[in-house]
Amino acid sequence: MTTKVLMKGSEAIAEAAILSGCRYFFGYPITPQNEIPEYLAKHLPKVGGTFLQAESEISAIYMVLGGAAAGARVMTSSSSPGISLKQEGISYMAGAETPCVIVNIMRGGPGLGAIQGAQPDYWQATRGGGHGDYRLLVLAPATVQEAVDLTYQAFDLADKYRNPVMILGDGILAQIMEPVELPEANNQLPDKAWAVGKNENRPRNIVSSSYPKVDELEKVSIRLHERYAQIKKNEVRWDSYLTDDAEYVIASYGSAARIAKAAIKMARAEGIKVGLIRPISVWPFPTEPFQNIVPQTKFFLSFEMCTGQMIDDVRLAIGNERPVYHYGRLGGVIPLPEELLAKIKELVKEAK
Amino acid sequence: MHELLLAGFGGQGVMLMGKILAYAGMKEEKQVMFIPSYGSEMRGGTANCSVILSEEEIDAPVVSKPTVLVAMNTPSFDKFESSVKENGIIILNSSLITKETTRENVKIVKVPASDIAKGLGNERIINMVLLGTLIAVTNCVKVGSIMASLKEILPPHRHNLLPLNQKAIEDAMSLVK
Amino acid sequence: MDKVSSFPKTLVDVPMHYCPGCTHGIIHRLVAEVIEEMEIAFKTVGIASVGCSCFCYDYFNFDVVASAHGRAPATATGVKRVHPECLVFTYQGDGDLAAIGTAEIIHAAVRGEKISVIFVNNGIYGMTGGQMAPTTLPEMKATTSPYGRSTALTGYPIKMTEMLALQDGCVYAERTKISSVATINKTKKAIRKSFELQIAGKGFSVVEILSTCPTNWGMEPLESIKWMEENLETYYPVGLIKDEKEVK
Amino acid sequence: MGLIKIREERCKGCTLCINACPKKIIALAPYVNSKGYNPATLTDEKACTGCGFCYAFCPDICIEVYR
Repeated sequence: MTTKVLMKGSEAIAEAAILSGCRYFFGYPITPQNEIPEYLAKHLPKVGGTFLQAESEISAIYMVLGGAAAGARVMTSSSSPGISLKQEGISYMAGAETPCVIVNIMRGGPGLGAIQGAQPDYWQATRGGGHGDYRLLVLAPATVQEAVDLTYQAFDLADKYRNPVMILGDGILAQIMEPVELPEANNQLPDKAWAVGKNENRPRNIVSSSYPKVDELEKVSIRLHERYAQIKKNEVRWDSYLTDDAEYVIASYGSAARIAKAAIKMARAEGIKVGLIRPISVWPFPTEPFQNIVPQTKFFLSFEMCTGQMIDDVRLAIGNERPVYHYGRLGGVIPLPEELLAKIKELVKEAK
Repeated sequence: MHELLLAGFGGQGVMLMGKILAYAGMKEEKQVMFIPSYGSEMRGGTANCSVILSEEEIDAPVVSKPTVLVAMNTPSFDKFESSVKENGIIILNSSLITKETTRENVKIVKVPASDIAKGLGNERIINMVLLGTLIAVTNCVKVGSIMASLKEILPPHRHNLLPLNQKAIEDAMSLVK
Repeated sequence: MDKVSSFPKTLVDVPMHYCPGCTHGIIHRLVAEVIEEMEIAFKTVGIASVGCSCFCYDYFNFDVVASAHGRAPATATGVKRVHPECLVFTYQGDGDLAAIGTAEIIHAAVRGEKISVIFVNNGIYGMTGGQMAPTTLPEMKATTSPYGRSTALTGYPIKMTEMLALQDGCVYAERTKISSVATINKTKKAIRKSFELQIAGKGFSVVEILSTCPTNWGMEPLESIKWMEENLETYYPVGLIKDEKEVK
Repeated sequence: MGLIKIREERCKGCTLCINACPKKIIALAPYVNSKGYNPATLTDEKACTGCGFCYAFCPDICIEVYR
């Protein structure tokens, strides 16, 4: 039996990375995710790994590219403005088909914004983020336990699809402490015949996103998109809460989904039949559960800590079949369950 | 469900107090969550954290209306007094907070925590004094779980402080009873 | 008669895309020959950057990672940290290393990153079409300094190798040029020394090679070599800048 | 006593080898290769010492040296 330990979300992510076989971390400080690099600076050397603080986020992501190209399990983490700086390298990594795990602990924006937890980077994360026609596999944990489990799996997924995987959290997830069960250490890392390094008996390996010939690049793009189709087929993750008889459905992910759950309990106590669909993989987006629930649903409410970004995906999923509303607080203000309850009641009243 | 808000100024051991409570709750197989407040400034100003102890799954990672407020200094009291749930409890460090509450529907527990800590020879253990008061008033966790948690959380070179911490907690508890 | 010099095995036998008279080809060959002579191709990883030399991965017959503009030293860091037993070098031009990649190169030197840097300096952006580089000389014409580089407007040429040599983590820095058989041989020796220092576990080293850009300078290849010696070299004197013996 | 062989298809006619040759026995051919360059050719086989200067200076590495 595994015992539970009380861990901060950010530290739990860092520990899960180590357990998953990650031995290299390159990063640059930014609040509210500093506990991830701090934890790894302390613990990676103990397992023969390397923690290196780069001179910038840009440099850090290219160190990740180098480490990944060399065949290692590599991670970086940052928060919104830092992730923006990393986008150039993330695009290169997607193009060069190099696996890595990128943690984005979102904060309020735009610009320097504020360090409190928010969800304003959904578009950036789910639409690729950088230049070029690519996607990241994006996982959005809501609890510390889920952060552990998804980070642990993220490295396998990155290797499986040779694509960067993003863990999309927020300041709340990174800062709260909850009991977690840690998985067992993974000692069987996959062979990477395509990686660079010592090479006695194989042809040279080139890791590059440079394809100067248009027909060649078109082929690569098609191959990447076939892979994204595989990811869409295999890796859609979501959870639901009280949807069986729901007449109103809230769409919410990450920390916001927990607040939604509390509001749903309050609403149910008042006899309002409201449920929750919580995307865990925000890319690929769980389209089906939304489509399937349309017949019984009067309206959808996308509850996000931003002005409404995931709402686009909800609309894409259900078409014009039902109204889709949004509620959220901005700038790092944490919405309270009572506020959401009030919004639900207001919309229910209008719907009648 | 206990939703605790612990507030003081940096250096009063607010965060440690919260972590011990969460840890003790976990030992008792309760659902627990520790929520620190974090600001741009690393030091100074008020420090506060929330702890949720529950028999059921914890949903929202936010405590807007605490069932119990532990206020270690006047600014904390001023800031959070009004947020306490109806029929909730405010435990205040009466060595530093001399004003009276304006709330009518809360229970006030006054503890001269700074003076008790001074009397025990170490001003830094006011958090333990208030922790003792808190568990005596609310029964949110058992004192045994607190002591076991303290031992695990404190680094070994601080274990010499365990007896003093225990005494602070027990003295505070006996004052309530 | 015996064949005494021919195409090195450490290069792929394909035509290079460089303009006629561009010395990148010579420098590629020198790097490849040193690797062949040291018998280390099996453990060499080159890092390509962006600029005319970004396609060097087509020519070097060993593992290569292509990085982005200016980021080669960071990518080299990632590779070297995972495979410390490998010879890792970056191949960068002056537009790449001295402008967009200034932070990456300086901090690789600061960390004493155990990599070698082949820095080809011709004072201009080649691939993008002859724009002004930070290394462009005062009054020198480029497509973005059509009246000649104005120091009042854009400042002065940057001396990267001197700056790198100042860092404690840098064990060896030398500037050479491609202008004669003698200077070509000197350049090869410098590359070899840099690689040997890395294999010996010493720190960061850089070989800056003054080169030409006949196309964007608007000159015949021979004329451009003369121009390089009479102009570029006066600003960037060749010679040893920091020797490993100076490192305590 | 030496010899050079020039892969004329690879030559871009940059003339760097012509300048490097101490015997001045390399010149551009009057004809062009498939790329359209006048390639370098050896004009006096007997005079070649196989010194390799042309090889050293050839950016397209299209010269083989025999001695």
